[in-house]
Amino acid sequence: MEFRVDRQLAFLAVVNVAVLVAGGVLVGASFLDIYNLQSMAGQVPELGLLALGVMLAMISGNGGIDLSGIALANLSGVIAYLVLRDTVSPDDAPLLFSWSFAGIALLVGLVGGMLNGFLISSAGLTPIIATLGTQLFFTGLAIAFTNGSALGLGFIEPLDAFGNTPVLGVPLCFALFLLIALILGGVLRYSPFGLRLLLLGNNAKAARYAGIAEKRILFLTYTACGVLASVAGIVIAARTSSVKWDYGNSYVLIAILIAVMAGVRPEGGYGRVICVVLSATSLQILSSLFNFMDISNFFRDLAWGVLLLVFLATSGFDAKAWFKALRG
Amino acid sequence: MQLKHEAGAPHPGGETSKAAIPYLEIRDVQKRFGGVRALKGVSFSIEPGQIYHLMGENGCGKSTLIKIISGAQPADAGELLIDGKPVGHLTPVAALAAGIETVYQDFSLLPNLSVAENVGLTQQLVAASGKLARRLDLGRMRQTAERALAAVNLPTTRAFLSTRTDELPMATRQLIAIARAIASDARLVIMDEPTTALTKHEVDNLICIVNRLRAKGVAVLFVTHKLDECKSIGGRAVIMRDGQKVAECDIADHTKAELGFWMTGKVLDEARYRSAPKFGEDLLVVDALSLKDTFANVSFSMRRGEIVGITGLLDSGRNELARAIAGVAPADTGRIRLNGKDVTPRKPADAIDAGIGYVPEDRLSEGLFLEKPIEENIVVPVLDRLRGAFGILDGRRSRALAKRSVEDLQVVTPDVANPVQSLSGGNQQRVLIGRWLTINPKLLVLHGPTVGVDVGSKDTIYRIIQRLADEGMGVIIISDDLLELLQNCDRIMVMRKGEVVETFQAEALEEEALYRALVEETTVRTPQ
Amino acid sequence: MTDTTFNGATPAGNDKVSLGSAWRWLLRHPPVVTFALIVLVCLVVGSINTDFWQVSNLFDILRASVVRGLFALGVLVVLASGGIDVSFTAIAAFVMYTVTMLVTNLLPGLPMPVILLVAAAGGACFGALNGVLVHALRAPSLIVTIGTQYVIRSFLLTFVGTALFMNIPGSMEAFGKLALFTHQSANGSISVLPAFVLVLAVAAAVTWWILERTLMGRAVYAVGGNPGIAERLGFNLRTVHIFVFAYAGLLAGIAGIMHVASNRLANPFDLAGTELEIIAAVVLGGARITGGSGSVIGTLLGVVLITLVSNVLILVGIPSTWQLAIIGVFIVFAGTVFSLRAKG
Amino acid sequence: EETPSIVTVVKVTGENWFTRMNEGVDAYGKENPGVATSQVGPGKADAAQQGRLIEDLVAKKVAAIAVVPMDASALEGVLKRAAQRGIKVITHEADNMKNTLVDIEAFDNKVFGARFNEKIAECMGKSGKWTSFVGSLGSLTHVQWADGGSENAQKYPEMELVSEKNESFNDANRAYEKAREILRKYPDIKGFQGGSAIDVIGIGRAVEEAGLQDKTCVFGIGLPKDTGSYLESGAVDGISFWDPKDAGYVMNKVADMVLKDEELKDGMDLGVAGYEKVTVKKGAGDGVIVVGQAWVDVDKSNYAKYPF
Ligand SMILES: Nc1ncnc2c1ncn2[C@@H]1O[C@H](COP(=O)(O)OP(=O)(O)OP(=O)(O)O)[C@@H](O)[C@H]1O
Ligand SMILES: Nc1ncnc2c1ncn2[C@@H]1O[C@H](COP(=O)(O)OP(=O)(O)OP(=O)(O)O)[C@@H](O)[C@H]1O
Ligand SMILES: [Mg+2]
Ligand SMILES: [Mg+2]
Repeated sequence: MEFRVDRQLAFLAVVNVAVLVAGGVLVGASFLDIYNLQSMAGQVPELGLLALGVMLAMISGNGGIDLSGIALANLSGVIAYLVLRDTVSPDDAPLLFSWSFAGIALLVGLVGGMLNGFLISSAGLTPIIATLGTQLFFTGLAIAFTNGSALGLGFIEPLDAFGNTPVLGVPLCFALFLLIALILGGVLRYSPFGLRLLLLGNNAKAARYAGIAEKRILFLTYTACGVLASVAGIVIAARTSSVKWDYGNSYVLIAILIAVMAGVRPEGGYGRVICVVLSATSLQILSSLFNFMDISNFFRDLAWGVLLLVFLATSGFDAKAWFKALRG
Repeated sequence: MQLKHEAGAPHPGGETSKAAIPYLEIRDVQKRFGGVRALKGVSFSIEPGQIYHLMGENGCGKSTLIKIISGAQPADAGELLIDGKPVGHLTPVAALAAGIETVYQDFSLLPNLSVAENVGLTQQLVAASGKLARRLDLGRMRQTAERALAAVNLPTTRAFLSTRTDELPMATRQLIAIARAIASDARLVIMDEPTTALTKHEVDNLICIVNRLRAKGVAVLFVTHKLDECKSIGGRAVIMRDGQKVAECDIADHTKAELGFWMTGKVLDEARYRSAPKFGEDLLVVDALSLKDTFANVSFSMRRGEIVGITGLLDSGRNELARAIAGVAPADTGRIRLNGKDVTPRKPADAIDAGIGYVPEDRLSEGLFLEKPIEENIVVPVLDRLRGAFGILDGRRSRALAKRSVEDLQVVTPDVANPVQSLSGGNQQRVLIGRWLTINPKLLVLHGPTVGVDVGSKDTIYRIIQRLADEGMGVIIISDDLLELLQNCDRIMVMRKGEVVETFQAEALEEEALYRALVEETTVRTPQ
Repeated sequence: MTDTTFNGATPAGNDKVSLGSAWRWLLRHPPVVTFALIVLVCLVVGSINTDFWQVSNLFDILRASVVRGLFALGVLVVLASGGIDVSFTAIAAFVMYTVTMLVTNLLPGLPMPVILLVAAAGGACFGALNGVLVHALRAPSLIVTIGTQYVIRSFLLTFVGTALFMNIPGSMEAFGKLALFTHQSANGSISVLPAFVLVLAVAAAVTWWILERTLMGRAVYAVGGNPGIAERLGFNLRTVHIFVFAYAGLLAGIAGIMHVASNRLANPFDLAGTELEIIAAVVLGGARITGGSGSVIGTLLGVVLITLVSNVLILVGIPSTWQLAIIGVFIVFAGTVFSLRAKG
Repeated sequence: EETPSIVTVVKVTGENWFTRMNEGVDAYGKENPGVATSQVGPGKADAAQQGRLIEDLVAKKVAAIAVVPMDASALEGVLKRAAQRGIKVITHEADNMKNTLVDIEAFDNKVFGARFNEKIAECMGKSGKWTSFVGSLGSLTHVQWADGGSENAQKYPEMELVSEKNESFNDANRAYEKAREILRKYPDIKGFQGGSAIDVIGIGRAVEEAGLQDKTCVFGIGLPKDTGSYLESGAVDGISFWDPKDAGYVMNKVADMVLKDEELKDGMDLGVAGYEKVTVKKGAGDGVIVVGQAWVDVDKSNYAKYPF
């Protein structure tokens, strides 16, 4: 089970480099300076984590998808802040505040993910319906708890450092994202759980017949999606110093875009973490490039849509066979 | 006996080609799926009012041929002529419009539509020549449905007409599919194994229907494995082997042995694989196992080293019984004891923990992870045992285990990292058996172990089964293939309507007797 | 013979009216669950605040159901065929903005029926594009329509315009104001039932007729039930795919015009983000997200339920901030009930 | 040396309000070749997208950023980093913002709110029920206007504030539905104070449909062209606004001054109507707040004079 470089991976790596080079040529050296690289890296985790969640859900098959990710991310931040607002003073004990913030947010993510997992694995809801319902529910709770307004955290040193400060040149939140990706990749590849999840997504019936505990795996998978969402929630809170119910309301779709671009199969059974990471970074670099070039944001969305359709069209496309045919 | 009739050679059984133009003529039709040449150039003609039996081993291309005739799949090469005129690319609607009606092997009923719609809709679709922007004539649809249902002795009440078909039992669905085929003015009715789900009585009724159709000048094309049934219906036999037509003859003129020879290219070796069984202590005790609406009060026991066969019609409960023993669809009541311990499984994992391996009926949809490596397909039940440091999978051990399994079962593959879909049917089946051998099972349940597997592979698989039994494993074989049961088992249980009605000692049992027990309405002998 | 087979035909076979069979009947008729929920909400709200039983309230719910209802009927047809569409709001926004702009700038006197026709045709074209893509790319329609949603909306905003459009054509404004029924309450305030609710009524009737009385309708359900078998039986999958998405697009185009006419302004940013709520309404009405089922009446009830929940909370003193959470709970509840149906 | 660039970041691209603001931004750039001015904004009113946009501007290292925040608190972090990178940060409509050098307010928001209320009070005869709308509770200025209004209303004991600060989420249709709910719950309501620029449009429509043009008093912020038909019918009685073009111009002017290290003095003249004599006071953070008197009142008689 050694590291494989497949077509998708090679392609995404090329795209990353190509966009970086294009940036260097079109914008100038400032696009490639360390500050911008760090700035772009810092922006990746929020979406990257949500996309990892979408990937897990998609891998599990049966139309798996998690529409509730960003809603749960926001809810985690909101609840963590509301709980701590009156109990821990961020000015007196910033470190305690930050850690408890993260802890509570993770707990909310865990519970939210377990709710999704329960609905899908035991109550037997289709993932779309379950996560659609919980998306509205989580968002609704966040609105209800905050009356719809943003809550400012103020400047909390450790949290802010986590969101924005590079350590050894790498933004902490990006490092965390990479660490999580690494662990997730390892779990998918080298653990019985991961292998079972991939097999389950490939053929649910065969998996059940082979003794794979379908319910348990689905439950754990969606729970993991919830936890990933709450980590995204922590990153968001750290980077914006605030929590709000509708932060990133366009993220649901972009996370799906990242996953599909990464070659995750929407029908289940296949997906690679490294591809999702590269897909997220290439999208971020492209997005930053557009911003540097003052290209309208509407146009950027247009590009995303076209990109998604193009990836769908070419994913079934077999380059090798094509070349073979070309050569005769 | 030597092979007399090569492909393309003039068929036996005398003259059939008359001066008249046949209704349907198939000329040199070819079809390939990836690397498989399913049809290698098949020609024959269908005359009005004639009955044909398309015969051949699993995978020889029968279903593919009828899919091409009915427009469900295009041929790669060759020609179809209807009334002497070439029809070019035949779509399902065009085939229906030309009077070709098909009863598919899987019935092809729309699960969420009503009985009336399933029976009466196609006629309207054909009348509109496939155009969908047409009004639906509800009255006519009902009339059509009522008439067709009455012809197959199904009720025509309003309640029944409006039932969804996925709420009906198998036999009823089969009859509905037949009703649909005869609902409109067909000129050729194709039936792909229409009797597997039917009782003797219903089969007799079907034969009446077929005779009526024939009298009206309608041609009927059966696809079937049941030689006795074919003989009792009569008509012409079209025999295929390995994608080619090898013979065509009047079915009455030839013995079963001859037909069998043409189908397999070998003298049918009916010799038993089973010899000198050595039974050990008691292994399995099934005690009053019941599942609502499917089977009731099934009890039997077997010993180590014993091979037990179970057979019955499609909804006799044999499939569900197998699934209950494997924990896939647990029974409501009753007990299963293995080595004296109660192991009644609630889910497949329970059965696996107890040492029961289950090779399911449909290897593609229930057994294999087609795009995944052979290795993963084999080691899946023992992943937990392959953990190394930090709970990480030990790749080397896993690979070694898969390789050993592949060698042991003679799976032909260069690398266990290849996806299992790169294997042929017989090899895929051996991978599945290999999967269960990794858990060192005490009991192996094989559900249709050689469906879609050719003769050579069958032989290998049978030898493996015998070896496993000799090593002290208990084996249960659930199968339609009576010969397979007779060749391999020590005992054969026949199920009807959810009950085990007879149990035979396989040794010296006649296939004829077994067949009669299978389709008989009532029990004549008491179980042994 | 007939008798024996018939016994086999009804496996459950117990005709006694028990709690179990009532439950089963309920599960087979999902709109009943929806209707029960509506009645429940009405009774609870009405008993807490008698103001609920006002004609004006009824009018408001009907008025607010129109655009949602039109969307939902389109979604129903797509869901019934086994697909899913999230691009209809983008189509509606595109059509409503472009048509309003074109009519104002080029043909200010265009009568309303022609405007509706143009909008319907435009929406149908976009929808057909969806259908072609879904069929050709053989990818899940959810993901395809996410793509087209992005393309359509951002094309609108990049190349057509972004500014709020206040001066809508006279014919549209007049149509929006046209009253079907006017009610004067005791305190003198007037409530109006706008005539455009008739558009929803007509659309519902037409959709019902297509689904229940044409071959296309049966084809939609057939494809939703099992596309492989439907194709084998002679139903043309491509025709069905293109039809369902085009029909959803057509209704979306009309819904866009209704939105403008009733709001008296065309805002290209409008309607975005409401698609999941609409899908939720259809699912609440008993359509399975996996296809092959769903009814017009159920869909309308689902729309009414969602509208009701978003309109009446203030009357019972629940802050409207709880609206979304409550809809979410309803969906999870309905989803659970319907998944029981699938199992039982 | 390159000309320093001042980038104005708005809440969302394409809305009439910010399109008008763009005119001011461009105008300043044209008049002052020494700086390059431009305006950007997210395609969707999403605080996350606005934050990302600014993030990239900081990486790009523009000279100055002038922001109209979607959600002030969500931008504190990124604007702090901008400052650390030596970028001058100017804000508008965010007087609680900490990480800004200068926040520009067209006027004192409390006073502005009180002015609305005064007009409503006069119109409704200083008695009866009234309510207020805000775009969202997160929009600081909207909340300040609503609060300014309610403080002013305390002068009139007969006036009763009901169901205050309804959120329209900057959506005319939401505002309409909220207004209908309120009309239903309080059929005798007389006054509406709008917060976001489209609130009066929605309220006006609800009032018109209920036939209550003459029985209600609707005042609020709004743009003349958008609100025209409702002013005409009397459903909306008056609107006030500050010209976003001037605000855009002033933001860039102040940014330019900061870049040139010029001092911002109390009472100075920024050369635009309404900002001739600005007040400079201390802000929430280290920066200052510059306040003008740039409001414009409009009613049925004079709305046609304004082309936007
Ligand atoms: N869709 C397909 N893709 C790839 N191979 C196929 C496909 N359909 C059939 N085949 C292959 O074509 C060959 C002929 O299959 P076919 O189904 O016609 O056999 P059959 O004679 O009907 O067998 P059975 O008695 O088992 O029904 C087999 O090798 C089968 O595996
Ligand atoms: N239903 C199917 N779908 C896809 N591929 C199939 C299918 N059936 C067979 N194949 C492919 O066709 C090839 C040949 O299959 P086939 O079953 O005819 O082999 P075979 O020569 O009969 O081998 P064996 O003796 O092992 O049964 C295999 O590579 C297999 O992957
Ligand atoms: Mg077959
Ligand atoms: Mg084979």
